[in-house]
Amino acid sequence: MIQSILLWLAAILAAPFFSGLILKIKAFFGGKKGPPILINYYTLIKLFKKGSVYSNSTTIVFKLGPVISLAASITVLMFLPIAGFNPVFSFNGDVIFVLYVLGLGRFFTIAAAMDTASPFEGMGAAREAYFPIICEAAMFMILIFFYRITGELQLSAYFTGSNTLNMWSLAGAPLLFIVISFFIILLTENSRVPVDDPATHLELTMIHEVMVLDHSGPDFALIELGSFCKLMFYSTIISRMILPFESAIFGFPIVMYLAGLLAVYVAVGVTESVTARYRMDKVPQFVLTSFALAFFATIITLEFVK
Amino acid sequence: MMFNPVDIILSFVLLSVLFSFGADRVLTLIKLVGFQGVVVSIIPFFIGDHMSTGGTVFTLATLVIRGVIIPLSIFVAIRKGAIRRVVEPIVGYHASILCGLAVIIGTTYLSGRLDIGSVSGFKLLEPTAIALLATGMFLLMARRNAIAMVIGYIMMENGIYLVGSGLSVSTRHIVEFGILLDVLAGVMIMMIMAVILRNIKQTFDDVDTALLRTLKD
Amino acid sequence: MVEIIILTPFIAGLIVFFVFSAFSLPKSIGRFLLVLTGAVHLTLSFMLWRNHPQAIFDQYFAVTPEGMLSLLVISLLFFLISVYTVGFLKESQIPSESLFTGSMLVFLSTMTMVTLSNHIMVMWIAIEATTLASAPLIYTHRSAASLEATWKYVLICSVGIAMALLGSVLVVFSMGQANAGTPISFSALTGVAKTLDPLWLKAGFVFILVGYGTKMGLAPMHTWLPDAHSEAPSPASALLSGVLLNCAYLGIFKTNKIMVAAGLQDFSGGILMVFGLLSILAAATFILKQNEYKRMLAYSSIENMGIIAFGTGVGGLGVYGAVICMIHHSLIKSSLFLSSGNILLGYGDRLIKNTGNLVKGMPRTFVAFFAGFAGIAGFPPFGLFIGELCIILAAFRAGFHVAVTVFILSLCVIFAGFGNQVMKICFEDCNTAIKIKEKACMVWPQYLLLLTSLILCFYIPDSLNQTISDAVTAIGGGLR
Amino acid sequence: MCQLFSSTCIILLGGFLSLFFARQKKFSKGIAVLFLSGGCLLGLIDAAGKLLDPAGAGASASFRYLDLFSLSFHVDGLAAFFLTAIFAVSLMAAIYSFHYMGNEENGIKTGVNYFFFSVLIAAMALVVTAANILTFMISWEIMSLSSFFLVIYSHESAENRKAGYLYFVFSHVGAMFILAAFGLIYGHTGNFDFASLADVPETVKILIFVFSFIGFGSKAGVFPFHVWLPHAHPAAPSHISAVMSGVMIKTGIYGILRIYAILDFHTPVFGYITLIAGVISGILGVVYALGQHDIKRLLAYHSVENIGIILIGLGVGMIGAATGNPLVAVLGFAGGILHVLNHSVFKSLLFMGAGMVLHQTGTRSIDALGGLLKGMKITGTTFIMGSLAICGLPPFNGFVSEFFIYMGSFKTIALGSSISFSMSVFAIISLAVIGGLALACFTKVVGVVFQGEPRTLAAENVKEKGWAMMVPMGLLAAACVIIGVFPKMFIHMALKAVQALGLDYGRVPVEPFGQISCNITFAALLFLVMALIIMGIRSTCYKNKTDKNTTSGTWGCGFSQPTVKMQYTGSSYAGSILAFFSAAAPLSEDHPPIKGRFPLKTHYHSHVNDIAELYMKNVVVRPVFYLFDKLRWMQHGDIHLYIGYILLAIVLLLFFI
Repeated sequence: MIQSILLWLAAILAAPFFSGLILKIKAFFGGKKGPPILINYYTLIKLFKKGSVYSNSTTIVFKLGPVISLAASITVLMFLPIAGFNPVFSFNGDVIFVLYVLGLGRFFTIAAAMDTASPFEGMGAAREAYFPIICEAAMFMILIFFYRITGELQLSAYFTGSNTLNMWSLAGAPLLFIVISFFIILLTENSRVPVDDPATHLELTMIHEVMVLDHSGPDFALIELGSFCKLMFYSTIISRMILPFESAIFGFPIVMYLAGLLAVYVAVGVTESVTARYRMDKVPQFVLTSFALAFFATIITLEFVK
Repeated sequence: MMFNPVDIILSFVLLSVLFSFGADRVLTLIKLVGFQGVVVSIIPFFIGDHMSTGGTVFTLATLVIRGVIIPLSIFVAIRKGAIRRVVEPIVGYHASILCGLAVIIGTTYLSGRLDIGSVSGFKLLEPTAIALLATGMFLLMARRNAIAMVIGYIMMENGIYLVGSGLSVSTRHIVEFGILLDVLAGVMIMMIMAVILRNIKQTFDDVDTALLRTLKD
Repeated sequence: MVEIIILTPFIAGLIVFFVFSAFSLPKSIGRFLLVLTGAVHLTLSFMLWRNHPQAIFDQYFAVTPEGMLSLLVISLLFFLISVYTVGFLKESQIPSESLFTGSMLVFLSTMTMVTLSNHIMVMWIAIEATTLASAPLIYTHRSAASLEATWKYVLICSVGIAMALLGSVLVVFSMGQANAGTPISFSALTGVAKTLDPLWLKAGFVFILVGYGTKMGLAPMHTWLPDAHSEAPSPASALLSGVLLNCAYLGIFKTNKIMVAAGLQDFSGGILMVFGLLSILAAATFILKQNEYKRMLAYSSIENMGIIAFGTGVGGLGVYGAVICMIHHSLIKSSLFLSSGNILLGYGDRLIKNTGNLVKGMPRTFVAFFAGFAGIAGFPPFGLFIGELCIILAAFRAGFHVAVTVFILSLCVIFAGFGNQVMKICFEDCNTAIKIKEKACMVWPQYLLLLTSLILCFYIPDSLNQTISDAVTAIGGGLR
Repeated sequence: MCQLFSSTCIILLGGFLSLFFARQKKFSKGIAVLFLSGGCLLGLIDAAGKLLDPAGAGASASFRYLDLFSLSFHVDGLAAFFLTAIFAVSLMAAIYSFHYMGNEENGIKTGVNYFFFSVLIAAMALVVTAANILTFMISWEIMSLSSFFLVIYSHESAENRKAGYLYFVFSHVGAMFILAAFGLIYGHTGNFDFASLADVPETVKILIFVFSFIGFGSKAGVFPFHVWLPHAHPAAPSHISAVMSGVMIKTGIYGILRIYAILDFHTPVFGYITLIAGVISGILGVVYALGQHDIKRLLAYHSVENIGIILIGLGVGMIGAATGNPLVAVLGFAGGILHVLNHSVFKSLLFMGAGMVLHQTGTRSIDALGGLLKGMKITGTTFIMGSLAICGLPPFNGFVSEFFIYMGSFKTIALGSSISFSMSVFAIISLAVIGGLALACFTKVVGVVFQGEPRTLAAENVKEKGWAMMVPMGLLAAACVIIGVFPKMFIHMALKAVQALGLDYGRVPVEPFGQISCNITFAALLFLVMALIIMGIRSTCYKNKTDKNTTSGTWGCGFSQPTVKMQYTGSSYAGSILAFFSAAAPLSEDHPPIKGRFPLKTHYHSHVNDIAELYMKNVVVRPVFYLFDKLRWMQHGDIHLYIGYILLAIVLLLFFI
């Protein structure tokens, strides 16, 4: 239990670091030196020190938005087995709860954005409301896949101990598809290229960044932290899926885990560097591919797992 | 009995039926219907063995009404409002006569099949009755002149009378009682018709029922 | 002393007609006489119902349960309608009021005669007499249209009735030599039904059905009905649709009784169901896009007659349903016609598109009209609902699945059409100035009629219930 | 039983009195509200008590009716559950109506409205307790009739009249279908009671189910038969919409369940029918909702969606029952039935909020509003809570029932048969999509109506008033949270209702569900704690920083003078998603293009077409009219042919002798 909580805290604290990694990689591809590796921590601290500017249009919801979104992302981390260790909490069906809590976070992010009466933030909100619909479908498809294999409905049953390895042994080939589709979901949910480009300078083309334009100071810090944690959540899952190996050697899982995380973040960074953002009306097709992959995988399991 | 008076008279009636198919004047129709009325009302005297006094009274009354009153009243009605004399056929005369022949053949066939003759013992009774009915119907459907239609109705009544008096020897008095009332009803209808006809005449200055087609959906 | 109840209105009618037309007395006396006769008739029929007296000419007249039922309905309706008529006559100009009042009374007496007659021929004469007595009512307005309506009514009905006469003769003939001397009363015939010659009985039934069916308004012989109902002044239409049709139905009912007793109910029932469905379909056809509300009500009467015939044909619980439908249809439909009379006087137009916003213009009429619509559409708490329910369930029980499907679907179509028109009349915007003010005597009759139907939907006194079940069981109806 | 009847009588009495004293507006309103709420409270206590006591045996009563029939009533778990929902929502609506019903229009109307309102409540109560065909049909039809009068309450406007007419026709046709189903039952059993139909052949049972499904579905608003619903709910006064959408359409669900129970025939076919109907209504309902500009219409379409979710639950349960898997069966049924209660709570809350908005701003058009949250604290907050609940987000009640349905559907996967597998996949994915779309839809409503800046004068500095309108909203919002966080009691209620379905497993095991409810409670509390902690952190960050906190205009990304016209509207918000579903929801736009050097004023109207409505119009109504128009020549007015008809009839008949 203690161990789990420590891991949980560690994950939260490490989240900004890994996000910083992405910036580094992009800088490398751009042939630049790039910001310091701990840039995100500096930013957070600076923001926490600052005060805030509130628009006259905003209401309590605007202040509630960051809180709820951060709370959502750290709550879901509690149910996630980190490095194959038992999660802090776990019960039958917690996956559904996790997905819906993320939805709750999204609701408040969008509401906060709509609160500012800014046309750009409204645009971003509309996109934020649109693409995750398909993501959720894909997520549940993946869930069905996991359920087909494990017959369980909790994250711990998929990612703790040797469960993941068993999954590979049971249905390796389809699981490959799942990994890919999950990566696509990761890109979408965390608004990375090619779905969204946080680094662009034109608000018209943003999704997540434009929604938080008006947040400032600690509120903005909370939002940033929340998005880091969210990214952490998804990449933890992928890292566990790609490196599910178990061993008695002390620290082996942690190493594996870190390696996986590294791989994921590097992959994200590379994708961001080598691809361009899709046109907005192409994005749904991109996201649908993840659904299609998951669906395909699930259908195949009908053959694998009787 | 070869020379059965009833059958002989009835054959005349059948002939009159044919005529009424071909008749183009209302007056002719009136004469015909009067003749038929007289004939059908005297038929009961020849049917059955004995005749109760009540029956006799009924029959005579019927005779008077059918033979005299009804034709006269129609005649008066025509006189009152100078109503056109032609019957304005919907089906042409020749076709009508053919129809008449068809009707007579059909009725003979029908009565042959039903074999009702055995009941009353007269061959022509049933064919004539049915023929009268059919003719009445025909006039009602194929003549535009209101008077002609009324006459068709009367002819139908004659047919029914013939059926009634022919069929039910056993319970004749009751039937005849009914029939008499029917005749009275017929008279009342005549009166109402006369009123209506006069009003039709006033409203449309014609009794061509083609004018009475405004009420529809 | 049954005959008194027939004679009273007859004499009253003659008095009104001749005396008033002879020396012109004030109209109010005639109106008063009308209401008075209605009241007297009502009381008489109640007495008749309470203690069944013997008729003097008992081979011609007898008190049968089905006749008693329709007699009660008739006298109640006539009384209320006569009350309405007083107000109606005040508002509208009728050429010769004495003729109108007189023939209404004579009409009443003839209908009473129908309900009490037990003899085939007398029944036939009575029904014929209703035609004669009601013809002047239709021709009240003296317009070309009313003239045409009267002409069609008299001619078509007379032809039909002639068929009925032929049918009666055939039924009599079906007795043949076997049982000579039995009086030709329905009761006697029902008694000896088994010995009747089935062929002639069937033939007679067919002719009687078509004949009286013409009068009852069964399709395809219904053609006179919408014209007559729409052209007659509203009280007369209420009488025609509420009572006259029942009288014609009574003839069919009694004949069907003989058929059932003779074990031919499959034949007769089948024919009745076919005619019933045809009538409902015809009504649906013309209600769907009807543009005159009185014609619409007339077609709805055709529909309900079809429902009644259908129920009678189905048998079993259906017969009960049919009788219930008969009672409630009379109550509701007459109230609807009276309300339509108010609408006609208020807006001065028959066309639906020239009426509207009744709820604002004539609120009290609106209540009666809309409640009547709900009732006629078969919504509780009006009794027609029970009747239709019973008929449908019975049809399912008897296994006529196709028939009942057609039945239900056409009921839906009729409801859609009827509802559309009623919504237009009641709520559509309209800026016509209402010509009359709603007097109490022009709305309370409707309220009372509807109230009666509402009460009878939930509570039927046992004695009445006894009468109903007697009438029903007579032709093999009942719960099972 | 007598308590139920007495409460019904009190309610009806209230209606009569308010009609009787209609002239004295205030008094009649007051007395009506008093009696209605009192009666509802009594009934609520009774029904809830029946549900909660473990050994609560069903009560029955029967009266002789017209010497031939009998009116019989029976309250079992199912009935008691629905009674609870009915009385609870009606109670709230009655209180709400006290300030909602204005005094300006004439008192008669108000009196009539209260009269039919009371009749509606009573009729609903009788519908769910009716124990034989006759009783059921009578109360059902009275329910339809009274609700029709409530729909055309404001008949001055043409679309309300159209709504009333549509509703009238649909309810009557639906009733006819129900009657046909009952007719089939009666045809085989021969008695009026809802007896078990052991000897009925199974094909007939399926036919009965299909008929009653269509009939009840048209009341509940299942997809192709929902056409009346989005018209009727906006037309009625808001407290009536709350009752209609909250509980009246649920009587359709009740009917389906009741028929299922009395058919006592567990075939997967029923499950498939129900589930597919549910999926279609769910997805299309929310898609159409997304496209609406009228807030009450939008909520009405959400009723279609939630009915879909309920049906998915019931379908899963039926499949489970058919495959003899009690856990799946109970999960599905319990989820569906619990969602009935949940939906009635949050949907009535939302309608009341919309009613408050309508009452204060006078407009229902979403794009005309904005920034109402500043003026309407309570309304806005409760409305947002309701929105979270209807999106099925924790820690609100919508999540609980959806969680059950999810669990049931996932367990269905394990049943093995490939068709049930595909069904469950269908159910799960559609539930996910519905959730996402609902979230999009309600972020739109909340964002455009309650947040941002007022778009028109109507929405500027609006205040909320009328305690009688706010108290029910507060209570309902509280109920949303309570059910969402402590669902144990309510789950037990639902299980009690499931037991009444007679899924021959004897007593339904309560233990696993107790575990589930504990988990939900735990998770919800956990999240709340987290939120509180972070809020604490936030406030510490802001401590003694008040000087640094400033307010200014929204950052316009370079625009120095942003105007309210530049805000994102609801139409544009939903546009891209609707484009994705354009096959099912064709969008018809009216937008004259801008041309010329000095373009004139232009406008943009968009309208999402309901394909069911188009289909009804083109495939059902038109052909019927065509057919009957063709038959109209029959009445041509020519007397000769009329006489010909008579002859024809006779001749034809003579052939059959």
